[in-house]
Amino acid sequence: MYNIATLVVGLIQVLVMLALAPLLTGIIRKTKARTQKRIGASILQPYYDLLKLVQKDEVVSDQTSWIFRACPWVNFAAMATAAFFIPVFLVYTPFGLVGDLLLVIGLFALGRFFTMLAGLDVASSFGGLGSSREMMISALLEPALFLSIFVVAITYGGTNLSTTIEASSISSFLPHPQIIFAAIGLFIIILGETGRLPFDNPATHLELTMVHETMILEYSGKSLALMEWSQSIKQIILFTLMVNIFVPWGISSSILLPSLAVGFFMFAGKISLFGIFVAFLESSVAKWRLFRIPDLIAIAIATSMIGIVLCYL
Amino acid sequence: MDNLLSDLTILFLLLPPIAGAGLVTVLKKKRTIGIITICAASLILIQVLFVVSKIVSEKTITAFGNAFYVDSLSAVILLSVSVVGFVAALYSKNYMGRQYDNGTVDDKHIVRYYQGFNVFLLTMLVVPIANNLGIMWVTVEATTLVSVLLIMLYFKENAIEAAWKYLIIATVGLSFALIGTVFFYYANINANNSEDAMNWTGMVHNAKHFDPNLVKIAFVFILVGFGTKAGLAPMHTWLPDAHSEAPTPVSAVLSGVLLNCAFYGIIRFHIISSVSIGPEFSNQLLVILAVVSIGIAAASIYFQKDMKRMLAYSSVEHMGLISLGIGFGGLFGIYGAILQIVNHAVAKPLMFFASGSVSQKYEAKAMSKIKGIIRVMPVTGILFLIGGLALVGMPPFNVFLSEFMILSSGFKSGQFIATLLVILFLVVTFAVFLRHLIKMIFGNPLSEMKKGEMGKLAIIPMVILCSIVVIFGIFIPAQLQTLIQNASTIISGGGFA
Amino acid sequence: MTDSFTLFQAAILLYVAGAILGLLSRNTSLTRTITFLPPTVASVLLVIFSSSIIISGKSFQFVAPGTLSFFNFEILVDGISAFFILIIGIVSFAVSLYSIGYSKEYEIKKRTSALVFLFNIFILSMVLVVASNNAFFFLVFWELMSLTSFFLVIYDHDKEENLKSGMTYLVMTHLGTTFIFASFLLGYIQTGSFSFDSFRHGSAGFPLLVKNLVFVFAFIGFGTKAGMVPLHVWLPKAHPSAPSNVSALMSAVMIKIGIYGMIRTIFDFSGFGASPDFAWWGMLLIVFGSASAIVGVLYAVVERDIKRALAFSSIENIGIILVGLGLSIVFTSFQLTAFAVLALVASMYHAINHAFFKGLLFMGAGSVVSVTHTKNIEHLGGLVKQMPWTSLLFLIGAISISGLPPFNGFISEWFTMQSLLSSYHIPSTILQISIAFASLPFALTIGIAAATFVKLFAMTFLSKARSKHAINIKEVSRSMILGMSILAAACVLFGVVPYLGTSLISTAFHLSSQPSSPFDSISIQNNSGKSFANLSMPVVVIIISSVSVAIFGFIRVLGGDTKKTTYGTWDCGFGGLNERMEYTPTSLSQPMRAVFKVFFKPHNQTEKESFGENPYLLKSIKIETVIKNIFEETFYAPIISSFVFFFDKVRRLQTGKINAYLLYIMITLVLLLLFVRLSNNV
Amino acid sequence: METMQFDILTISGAILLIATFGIVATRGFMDWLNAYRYQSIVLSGVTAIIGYVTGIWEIYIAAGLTLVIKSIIIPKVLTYVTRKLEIEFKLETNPYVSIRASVIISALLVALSYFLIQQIPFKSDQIVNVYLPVSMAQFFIGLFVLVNRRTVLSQVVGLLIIENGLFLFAMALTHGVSLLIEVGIFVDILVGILISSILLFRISRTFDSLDVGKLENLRDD
Repeated sequence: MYNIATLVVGLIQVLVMLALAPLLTGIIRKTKARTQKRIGASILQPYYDLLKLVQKDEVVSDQTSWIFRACPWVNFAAMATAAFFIPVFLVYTPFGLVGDLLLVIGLFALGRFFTMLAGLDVASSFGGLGSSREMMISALLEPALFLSIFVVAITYGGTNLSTTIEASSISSFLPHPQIIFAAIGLFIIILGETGRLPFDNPATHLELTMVHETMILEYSGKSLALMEWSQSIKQIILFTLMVNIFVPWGISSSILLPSLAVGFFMFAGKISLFGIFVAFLESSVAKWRLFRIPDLIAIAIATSMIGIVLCYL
Repeated sequence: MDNLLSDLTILFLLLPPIAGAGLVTVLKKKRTIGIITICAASLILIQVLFVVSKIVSEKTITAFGNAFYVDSLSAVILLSVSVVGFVAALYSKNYMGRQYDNGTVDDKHIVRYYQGFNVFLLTMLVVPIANNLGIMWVTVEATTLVSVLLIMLYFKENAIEAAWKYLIIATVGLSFALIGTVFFYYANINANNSEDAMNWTGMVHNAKHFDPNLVKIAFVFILVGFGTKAGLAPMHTWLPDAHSEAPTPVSAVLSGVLLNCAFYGIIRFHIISSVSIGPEFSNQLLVILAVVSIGIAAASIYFQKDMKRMLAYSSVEHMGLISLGIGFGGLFGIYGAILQIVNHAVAKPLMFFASGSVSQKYEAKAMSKIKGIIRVMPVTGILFLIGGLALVGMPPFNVFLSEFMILSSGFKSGQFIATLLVILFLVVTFAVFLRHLIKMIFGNPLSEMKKGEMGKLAIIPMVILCSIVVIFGIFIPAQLQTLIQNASTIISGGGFA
Repeated sequence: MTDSFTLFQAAILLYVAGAILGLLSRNTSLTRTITFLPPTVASVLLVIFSSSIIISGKSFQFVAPGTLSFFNFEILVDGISAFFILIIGIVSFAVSLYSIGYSKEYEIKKRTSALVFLFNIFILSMVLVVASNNAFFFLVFWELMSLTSFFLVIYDHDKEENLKSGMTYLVMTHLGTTFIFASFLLGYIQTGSFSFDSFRHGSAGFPLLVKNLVFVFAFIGFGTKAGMVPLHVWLPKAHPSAPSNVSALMSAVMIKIGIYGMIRTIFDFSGFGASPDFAWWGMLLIVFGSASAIVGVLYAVVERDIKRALAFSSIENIGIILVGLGLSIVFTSFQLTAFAVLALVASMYHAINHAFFKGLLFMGAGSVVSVTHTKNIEHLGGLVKQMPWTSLLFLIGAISISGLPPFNGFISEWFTMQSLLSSYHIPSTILQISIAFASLPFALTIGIAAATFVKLFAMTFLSKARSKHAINIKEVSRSMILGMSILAAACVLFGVVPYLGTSLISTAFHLSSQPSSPFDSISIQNNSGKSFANLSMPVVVIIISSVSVAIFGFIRVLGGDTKKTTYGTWDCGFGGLNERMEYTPTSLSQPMRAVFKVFFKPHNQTEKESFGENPYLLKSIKIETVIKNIFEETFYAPIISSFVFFFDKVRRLQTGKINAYLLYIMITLVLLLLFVRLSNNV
Repeated sequence: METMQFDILTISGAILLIATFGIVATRGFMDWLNAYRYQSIVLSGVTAIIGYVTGIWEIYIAAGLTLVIKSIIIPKVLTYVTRKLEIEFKLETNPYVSIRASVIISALLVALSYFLIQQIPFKSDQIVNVYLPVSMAQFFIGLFVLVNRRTVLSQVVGLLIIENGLFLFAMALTHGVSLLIEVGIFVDILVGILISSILLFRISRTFDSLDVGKLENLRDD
């Protein structure tokens, strides 16, 4: 497996993730706009935004420290590194020997850690508000996420994503009913992790409702671009995990070009469909009250626990 | 020739306190009589060290026919009496001087004090070496009478009350002890031994032929009798009163060694009874009283307001521990108990001296009025702290070793319930005792106080005791180890090493 | 042998010398440096000593007979002891350096001599506890360790509160000691000796009941020292009260000695073996470990006192260590050796990690407290600009303890999670499911821990100063920064090169080692021989750094050179944004309090002061949100009050009436006589 | 001869018990002293009987000593002390248990002592046989007096009863242990009485009362 070809394919997978991340955001936004009977911006709009932002001058608060300035870079580095360990259209990645799903979660947490610090660094009550809420949500999401990973890992034999996705692509999930529960759990968690409704409204700027946006409120220019981009990378990583673990259809199991091409298009299709599905869902629910969010997470935990019990029975 | 030497040995042991008392009566000068007493006490100490070294090599000394009989067990008691007597004499000089200066006592009192002190020492020296158990009883009774006089030296209400209670309760208790003694004697004659029937040696030799029922009843009387004097609960009630109201050096002697002397009586009869009917019976009784004592002491310390009273309860606890060790038996238990006798004799006077200095400095005995000792008198404070930690069995101080051995033997002998109860009580004691102690030692004094110790003569005795406390925690001299070893063999092996 | 002996002796003598030097010292800054020199050097010697023992694999034994009749002074430093001595050595090295600068604060108030003396003896006693090979001396040094640390806890004895904390600590630890004592006694009864050697050889032959009892007693006893819930109450009181360098030692090292004792007893003295009979031991550890983890972190996240929050976090981390240890026991009892090794590595890795980052964090907190003179983070903020080094080092500690890559906390938590996942190998459904459920509190703990340290770091170092305590302060002295840097470096090193830790642990504990070179991936196999999980931190770090460089270049190329303007934080156009509008620690953790209100029972305490009689004319009103301490109120308080009730009954015996006293004697006599009479049945 | 000897012993024992009861049943201090004196005289008689039965001449000395010390010196000392006292104390007004009940309890205590020592082997030694329970009963009665009475003086009397029991006990069991110890015990008692007299003075002077109820400062509750 250790040859240049796999390494190249592995790197291409990473680049695909980084490159397609804003596109996924664009697709979701477009879909949401259409469901709301708006035409909406182009699905390429996130790219224009990024391009525009990196060229702009920055305004930095005089209260902030180096933490605030380091945060976007740390965030992006963490998310981009996480992308290395995800098989996208090939069932394995050469980087599977470097890190596993738990590392991916760790990297996400690192990014979030710095985001929360940056939110508090600006000394405004907005940042504090966001960090405070994020503290609660992330702390609760962690066990839910771990439990659903637990189900996946013991069903498919590993937290090494190459192993997991290979195993899931071979067997269907019919002999593993627990996987359905894990999928439900993971889906709820992904909504939370990516800051989607009903956890958080990514489109709002109303202090009553926003969580993630408040923490990056002070960012501008390049920093904001990095923050936005890394957020969308996180999103595509999670979506990819979702589709590749639970619906691994069409994923390429060899590095032959035709099967890779099929794999890529299947991946693009699945992830777009998933994005559209999420967008539809977002359009049909309202944001939940902050203190009802734990209930939602509890549902995720409960389904994962049922999954665990099913694993062993 | 040999006999003469032994006679002289014993004579020189008893002469200094007699001479001391005599000289004090004759001279009556405040300065000199203190020094005379110190000299007498140090002569006793030297002579005892000589006796002890002889005992270590020869195991027994018999003198004046059969009247005096010293073995390793007696030597342990003698040693503790002489050491504590010596440091108490040293401490008295300073303490009584200060009491005189602040007008608590006058010249007459001081003379009476030193007379009493010498006689007190004399009586306690005779207790462990008397072969005749009747004489032993008489001297124990005599210690009561002398110490009553010493306690009521002050004519304060509380002192008189304490003296009265002590007198009545101890006398009643000791009359039981006499009954027990006479019962044993009767058992001895009944077993057809009229030769030296009242002597310990005679009894032990013949003990196998004693009537078991008689021995049981007799031992109950002995236990209640000497137990009263030794402060075993529930006969301990006089103890906190008497020990807290006596002049501090006397408290130290009362608590440190007089209790040991009384317990020595129990041990002697325990040996006889063990030889006669096996150790189970007396062990059982000893363990019961021990557990009650330790429990009551633990519970009583919590509400104490008076420093010296608290220390007195701690003595009850320690006597309980000694009794427990003897009761559990086995090499560890008995060795631990004897070590506990020694350790108690060192640690308790240290605490009493320190508390005496502290209450002179603060002019109070109530613990609520004493704060920040370590700020006001750092040396005394540290000594007080070390003594307190030793008392509650904190390593690396000496009492830990003996408690460790006693509790080990408890498990070894299978008495789990008793041992676990005692461990619980010890933890409680630890908590409540240290709670009081730490509140006194640390923090800030309630009012501005001048920093300063109570003088060298007050510190030196404490330093002596404290160094023993620390050293014995991890190292015991080989001679003493042999002595204690022999003494435990006497207890477990039927009276002879 | 002789070399190690010389090293060991030299280290001990240096500590003693340091103690004595401390006693003799006077208050100049030169002597301050000199007095902390011996422990610094001694710690280095310890590090060399222990690593030579670990590397050579030969244990060091030494017996000095005869100071006491029945107990020999025995020393045995095998791999396990050496591992813990290594922890002591590294941390105390850093802390000793730190103390040079830190103890300056105590010079102003009083002489430092007692501090230096106790500090040295404290470290020495910890070393000797770990090295002891005889139950008696183990207990002696154990209590010496408790005692010296107790004195250090009440070092500031002006405050009544510190005395109380110290008492709680002393009593709890003494209670723990009695359990340890009981555990050893059981070994003594069985083997007739107090030497650990005889325990070691004889323990396999103990009856099962005795084995279980030995374990349970040791578990309670050592658990108390380790700060395990519900025996943890002393820890959050004692650790914050002590001077910060001592807090660092206590939290980083001393509670690990409890873990050491547990490991020693379980694997050496309790006759533990690969039999399902012992699986419940592991489950017990897992249950209490999880409880400690979650309880510790829940209290930590709402805490406002920086040192106390760290102390609670120690409870949490001890919980994580215990979970790993418990898993290892469960795996061993089902003969799943590979996973037992994994779990033990996880647990020990976390032990050493916790020593590093908790030492670092306590020192950081100490630096903050020493310049601001407050432990309450409500009054802090904005220190990052005035104390750049301290804040950087504290941040490293915070990231490490939150278990975030690429620092060391992540590695041990990764191992622990993998051990939890490996539970599917256990051939018992009920255990599988319970361990899986145990991972819920575990994961929750990690999540909340990150929140805790976001709060601690941000509220201390970021945003604006919230009181005058945090204004006009200076960075701490160089020796303090050096001390912290050592541990920070260790945190980074053990995170980036986990090979260091794993090989250290597997050599010390004689385990089958996994990776053979630093760049090898740590790998765990699943049933079908495929890789279950892999981790290769050096490569991860390479990826992270290359990604960072690449993205920096990419953005630069894409966006060109742009300007940065500094301007005030956005204030919605109202202006006058000040520190009173910031989020405070209490408000930051408000959602957590609300979510876990069942546990915290938060309520407001209101103090009103009014003008005269009229309750409506208020002069001042103070509202404070407080949480209930359920352990103290529902567990300890009833026990204590029942004891006091009993004491109260007993003291009524001492009525002062001589008649009553005589009656007691009479009753005793008659009862005993009746006992004799009736037991004879003539 | 045997039976007659036994009768004499029994009768003397009974007389002694009755004399002891006399102390229990009286209330004034002077009455106690008189009762005590009678008891002591009976005791010395009993001692003489023991001497007669055993034929050991030293016991006659002991009997004489008893007569002198217990029925003359000690009452004299106590009378002297009480005259010196400046306060009113004459009657024991409120014992914990009333006089009537006290007598009944004393009777019970006599029964108890017979019960308790049944197991002791007597070896047909009639002296022991008869006097052992009697002395035990004295013992318990003395203790009961101590427990029951509330004045300092009556406690001294209780102590004296115990001492008398002790004396009888020692005589009966050992037929005179040895003169040396006997004398030692006598001296002890004498000194004890002296010291308690001193204490009596002190108490009456310090507390203006002889009520032990005043002596309750030192306590824990």
